[in-house]
Amino acid sequence: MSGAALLEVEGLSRNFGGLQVASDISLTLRAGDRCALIGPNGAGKTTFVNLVTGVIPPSAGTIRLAGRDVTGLPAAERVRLGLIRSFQVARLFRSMTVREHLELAVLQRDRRTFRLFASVARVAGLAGEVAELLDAMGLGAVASTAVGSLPYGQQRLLEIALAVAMKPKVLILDEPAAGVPHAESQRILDAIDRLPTDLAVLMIEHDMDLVFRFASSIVVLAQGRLLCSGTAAEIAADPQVREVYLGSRADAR
Amino acid sequence: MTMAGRTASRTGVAGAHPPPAARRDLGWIGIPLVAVAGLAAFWLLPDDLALLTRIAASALFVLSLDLVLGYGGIATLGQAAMYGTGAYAAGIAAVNWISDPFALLAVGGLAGGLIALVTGALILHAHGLTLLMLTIAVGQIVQEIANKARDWTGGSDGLSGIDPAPVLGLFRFDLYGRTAFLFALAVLVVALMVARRIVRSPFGLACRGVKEDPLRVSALGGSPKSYLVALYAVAGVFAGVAGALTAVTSGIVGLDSAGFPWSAEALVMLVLGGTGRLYGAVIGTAVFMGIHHILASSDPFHWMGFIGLFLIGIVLFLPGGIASGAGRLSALLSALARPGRDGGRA
Amino acid sequence: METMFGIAVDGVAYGMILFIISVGLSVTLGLMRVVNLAHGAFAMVGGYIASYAAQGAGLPYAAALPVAVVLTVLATLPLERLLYRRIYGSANELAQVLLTIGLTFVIVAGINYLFGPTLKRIPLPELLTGTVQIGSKAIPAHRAFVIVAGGLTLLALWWLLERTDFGIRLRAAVDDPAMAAALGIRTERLYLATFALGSGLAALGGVLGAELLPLEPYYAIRYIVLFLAVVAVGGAGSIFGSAAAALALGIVDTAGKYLIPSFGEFFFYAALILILFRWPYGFFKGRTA
Amino acid sequence: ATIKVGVVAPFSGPFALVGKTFKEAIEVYQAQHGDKVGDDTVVFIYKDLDQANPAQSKALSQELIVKEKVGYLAGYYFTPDALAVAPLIDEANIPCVIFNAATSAITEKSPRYVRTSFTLWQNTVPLAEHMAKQGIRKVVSAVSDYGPGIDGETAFKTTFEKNGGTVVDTIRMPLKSTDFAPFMQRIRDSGAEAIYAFLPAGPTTLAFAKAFADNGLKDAGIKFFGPGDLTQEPDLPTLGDAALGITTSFNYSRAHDSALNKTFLAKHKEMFGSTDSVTFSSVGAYDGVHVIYQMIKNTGGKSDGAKAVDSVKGMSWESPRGPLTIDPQSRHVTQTIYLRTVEKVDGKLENVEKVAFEKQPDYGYKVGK
Amino acid sequence: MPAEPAGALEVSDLHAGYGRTQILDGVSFTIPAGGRLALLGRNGVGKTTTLATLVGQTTRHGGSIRLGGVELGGLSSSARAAAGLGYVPQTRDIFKSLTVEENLGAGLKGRPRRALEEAYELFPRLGERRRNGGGELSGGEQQMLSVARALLGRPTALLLDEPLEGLAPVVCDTLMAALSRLEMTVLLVEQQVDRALDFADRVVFLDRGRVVHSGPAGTAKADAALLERHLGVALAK
Ligand SMILES: Nc1ncnc2c1ncn2[C@@H]1O[C@H](COP(=O)(O)OP(=O)(O)OP(=O)(O)O)[C@@H](O)[C@H]1O
Ligand SMILES: Nc1ncnc2c1ncn2[C@@H]1O[C@H](COP(=O)(O)OP(=O)(O)OP(=O)(O)O)[C@@H](O)[C@H]1O
Ligand SMILES: CC(C)C[C@H](N)C(=O)O
Ligand SMILES: [Mg+2]
Ligand SMILES: [Mg+2]
Repeated sequence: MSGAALLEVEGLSRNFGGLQVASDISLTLRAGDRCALIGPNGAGKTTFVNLVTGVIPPSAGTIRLAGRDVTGLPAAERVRLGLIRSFQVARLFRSMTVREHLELAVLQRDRRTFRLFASVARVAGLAGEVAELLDAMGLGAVASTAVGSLPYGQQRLLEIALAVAMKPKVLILDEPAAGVPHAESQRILDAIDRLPTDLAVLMIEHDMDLVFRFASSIVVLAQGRLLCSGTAAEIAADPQVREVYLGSRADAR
Repeated sequence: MTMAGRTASRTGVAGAHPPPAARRDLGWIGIPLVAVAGLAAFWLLPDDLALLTRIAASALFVLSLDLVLGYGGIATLGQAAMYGTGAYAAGIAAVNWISDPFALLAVGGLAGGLIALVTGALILHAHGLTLLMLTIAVGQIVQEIANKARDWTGGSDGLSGIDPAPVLGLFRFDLYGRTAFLFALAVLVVALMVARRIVRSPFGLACRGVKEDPLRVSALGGSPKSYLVALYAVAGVFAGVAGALTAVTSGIVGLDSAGFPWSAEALVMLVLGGTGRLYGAVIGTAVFMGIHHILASSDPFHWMGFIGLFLIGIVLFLPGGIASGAGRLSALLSALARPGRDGGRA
Repeated sequence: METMFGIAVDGVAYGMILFIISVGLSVTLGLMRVVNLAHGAFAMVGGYIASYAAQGAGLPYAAALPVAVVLTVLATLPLERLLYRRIYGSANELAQVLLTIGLTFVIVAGINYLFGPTLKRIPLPELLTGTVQIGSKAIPAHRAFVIVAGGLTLLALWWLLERTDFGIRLRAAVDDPAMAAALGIRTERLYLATFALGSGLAALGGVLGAELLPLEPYYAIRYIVLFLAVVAVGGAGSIFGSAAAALALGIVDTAGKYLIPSFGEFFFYAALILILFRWPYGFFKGRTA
Repeated sequence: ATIKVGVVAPFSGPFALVGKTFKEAIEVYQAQHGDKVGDDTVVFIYKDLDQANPAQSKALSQELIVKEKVGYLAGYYFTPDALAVAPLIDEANIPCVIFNAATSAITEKSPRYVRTSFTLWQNTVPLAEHMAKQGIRKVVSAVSDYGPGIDGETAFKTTFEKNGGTVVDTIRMPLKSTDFAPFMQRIRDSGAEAIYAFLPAGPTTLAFAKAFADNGLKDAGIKFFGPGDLTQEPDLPTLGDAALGITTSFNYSRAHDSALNKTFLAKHKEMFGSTDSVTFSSVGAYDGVHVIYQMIKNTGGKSDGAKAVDSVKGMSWESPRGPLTIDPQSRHVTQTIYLRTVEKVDGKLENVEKVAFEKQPDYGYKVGK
Repeated sequence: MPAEPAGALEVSDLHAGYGRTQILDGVSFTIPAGGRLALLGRNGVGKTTTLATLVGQTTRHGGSIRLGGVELGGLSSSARAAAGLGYVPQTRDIFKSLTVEENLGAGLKGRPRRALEEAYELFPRLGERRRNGGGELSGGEQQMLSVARALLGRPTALLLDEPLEGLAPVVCDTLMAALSRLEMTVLLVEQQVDRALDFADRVVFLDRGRVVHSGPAGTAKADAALLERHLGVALAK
């Protein structure tokens, strides 16, 4: 792990009522990292993402993005600084087309959304960039389809495309392949592979197959705490991880 | 071994060609159509210009509501606060200082936009019923202010004595309402053009995003509330101009112009016409006020029952509003031919 | 001190009446997700039936009240089958608004046609006409009666929705009707029952509140904003929320009238804005009880 | 030829009762006097204006003039609706006979207005003088917080204090109030001997009168005065015993004891089955039609508004409510104002006339706002 | 749980879809009482549609569904549930505004409240979160809740649509073991093909709304070519 530290999480904690869903989690992602976050159901993975991205406030801990403390910043502000996530269940604007999604993402990134009287069609440079993104994700054919009527797999691809369009520094993917046809989950991995190498990616997945193919390092979360971390092989061999998470699938692969 | 991919298709037919999303808002042809229809009405119904003028001005008001509701998803029953503010501002300006109709519209628009900006910033964090109630409350307060400020507004007696100068210094507002109607129609057409421009702008796109999923917009780095406040203010300008237009063409402003019933009526007209289309506002207003007028003059006592039946009928047979009529009609016909389904999912 | 006491007593009395009329709306809006703007119309129908039963048919108050509730329920049930059933679900909010406004217009016109535009009343029995002394304040016996009736309604509803299987099944059916049906819950009957509950409560409120909100054809439209305010402040679907909201608004309104009568309207709506600012989802965030 | 009269009034909605009384009174008048004046047939066209909405009022009136070609406008329940037509009637030179709208200033806005109803000043001034004469010294005024209410308050305060009384508190109540208990407490606390109350006829008067009785003010001996809107006849059965003893001043009571009134009521009963709806707005319209008939007669059916209005200035006649004169200056009707108390007559509540103040003009003309 | 073996499920010539679109094109299969059938196929071939048709959530154009000899075709969704069908939908369909306990309560079908303990025994995680709102649960917890809710109603025939999605591997073990202990008719749709085939005694492959193969699960598991043909994946072990 050589790149610059992009995301530094330190002592992150949070509880819901009596339940400690995150306790004292520390984690560093460096440029070029491909990290997987796994753990039992209800371990707090999604919550961790929500904390880091600022959807819910932590009760303790700090979050630094490229060296800057963002703990108190609102979610949208973090996004502008390059901390981007995808959602566990695709969260898209159902009646808008694929192209409109990407246009919005790019316009938003460039802070050009408060132009009231310009036509979207004539914003300089927009059409070209959107076309590139469509191409890269293989979504060109469905560019003017309303997202609500897209097959689920393509919706997931669009999720990723949106994240990419934002030019992230740190990209967090929450079960990106959940509900995606098998053939297309490879497409998602491909898309991730093509991302610039200087950005850090954190992926949450229960599909061990995908995890092992993607991750250079794995972090295991259980009951809101970091259980252990290591390479894929180390994790697969860890008896504790076998017990709380992998079960009979420990020997998978 | 490789594990079988866990997969799930929730929607959509993989491989099949899905239909391209229909652009629902006003195409370029819509605006000339409104203009032509307006001129045709001018020609064909020369005795009904008073009504037609009211329809044009009200359509502008309903259009402002479509901007917030149809494009921003802001459910409001207080849009008349902006309309009334615009009307009173223009009225007060006309009685005291200026008489040029265009200047009066500008005053009204400015006032409507300002009040929307201020109140919008205050209430737009809320959603659903809460927001609805807040908009009602704002409307009631504005109306109450108008009632209290009798020296300026005439209170419940109304603000009368608005006598605007001839349009462009040439066309007097006459008894027959010709100038008034053409003036109102022109303002409506221009407003439609501006509105169409706005909903197709980057800003309009962002607002549609907020309407569908504000959280997703903030995940893209946008601030949903600031879009909504801006949209609310823009719509406030439209509503203010509509109020000023009514003040200019009718020469009087009453407390009703800021009242809850007027807000509610606008909502009814918009839903009737169809939301999120711009032209739905025009159609809904024309149909509702037209039908109201016909029913009320043929039976001034019981028209309410008939208009009620009409509204119920629309919901049952044209759910989506009149503007969705053509599409709905064919769907309805095919539904009639469809075999019955068993079981639940309604 | 004296004033404070007066505000409290009058406010509570007014609030309880608001509660009785509004809680039915909270039930339909919160539990069935139907923006039933015809709620006021149902209350009015109940009131008119009671008025007719008492004055036209000469029934005593104690009989006219249940008769009105039952008849209103019977009269509105067909509407559930014919109209409301088609527009359940929060995707249909605007259609609901349009449909229930249309329905309100029809009912208003119908009542106007049948009973004319004059005020109607429901004569009170001897027992409810005097005053009851509370400390130094006398409150009308009828109000005391309404307060008691409101309290009982509150408890009964809480028990029904929170403590019985009916409550759980109902809320499940609202949340996801198809899944509820797949679990064996008979959703259509549940909706019918809840709708009946809502309009029964409306009628009850219409009758009990008739002294304060007098019956006339426009009743249906005149007071709906007030009812909506109570539901919004209480949190739709929340029984205790409605009660708390009705009392709070009742007291606020009363205080405004005592202290600064000529700004009463301001005071009420300004307070409403402040409350909703502090509790954007109402006192009891969309939960029952 | 046919002469059309356009009547703009609420025929539906919360004030539908007003439209109903207008229409019934017009029909009674036509049944009694025929629908012909000379060779001309008089036809009434009704336009519904369900709530105060001046812009709509103007549009409807304009339509009546332009499309229906009416020779006369009439009706108008609300002040702003009446005010809205001033520019129209001037431009079209058409008379406008107001059947109700009660703000004094209206007739100042156009020389073509004639009013056959009343104003708040007209009702209040004699009442205030009477109260002062009765030796009442401390009074609270409680009015609905809108134009007419404030007119009433001003008229009362000015007159009553001029006559040596004190108004200890002036309460302006939100127009939409339904719960009046708090105001009652305030009135009680003020230590007043009597109240002057004005609320527009309608649902809130019921709650007000009830609150007055229920909160023990009646039993405490506080006297209740006000203009007669509060005890309009159609509401009396609903007000019930709470209304007993309320003293009001008004230009008409259904119980008015005169031959003309009896024939009017008889005809009404014959045509509509009952006289339950007959009230002040009935005679406002009835006498308004009379004035219109006179104008048609005087102008020989020619359409000339200014002339028609001139021709009825100073006109006097006997109406079911008593003797009337159109004041040449204000074009408002000078009439007898009666002091009435609600009493049971043959088991039915009526406003029973006690005192008559004759020849009362509109004291508000060119006075207050 | 001594389930009454009245649960033979016979499906014949089922045609169904959404509105006018037809998805199922003559699906037939039979599961004897207490039998276990795996229904497999690629994405979008109509597995979910089959289950949804059995519980009455789609438009049925033709064919019959018999449970224990009783025809279900004309019945409403709730009547089918009363007749003994239990359903775990792919989308979980948790009642978000109800607590965990209330969600389970909605599935009780009139059984006494203490039966809830059965669910907490199977998934202790749910017991810990019993007072939480359904919408607050994590993805996997929702899946557990959905399964437990269906089991509480003691169906004679249980329809499971991808019950393992989103569950940690170790929880998958628990669940499959628990299902194996049940004595009821089970129709299982699952993408973890190896687990599904281990569990089932027979398998049916679906393609574009038709049954393209049916046979014993054990044989299918061993037949790599068959799996490759119908699922596009190889199940190497
Ligand atoms: N708003 C909330 N209120 C109370 N508890 C919550 C809330 N949100 C999450 N939880 C609880 O916190 C725990 C962690 O949830 P989280 O969604 O982070 O799990 P996860 O690791 O993503 O699990 P899965 O793999 O099942 O998706 C769960 O037990 C959940 O019930
Ligand atoms: N509500 C719906 N309306 C219209 N078509 C639908 C609907 N739901 C599913 N479909 C279509 O029906 C077909 C069969 O879908 P189904 O969900 O039954 O597939 P599946 O075999 O369960 O797939 P998966 O493995 O992804 O769950 C697909 O082409 C799908 O797009
Ligand atoms: C007292 C009322 C009859 C007055 C009437 N509403 C008006 O505005 O003039
Ligand atoms: Mg998760
Ligand atoms: Mg499926």
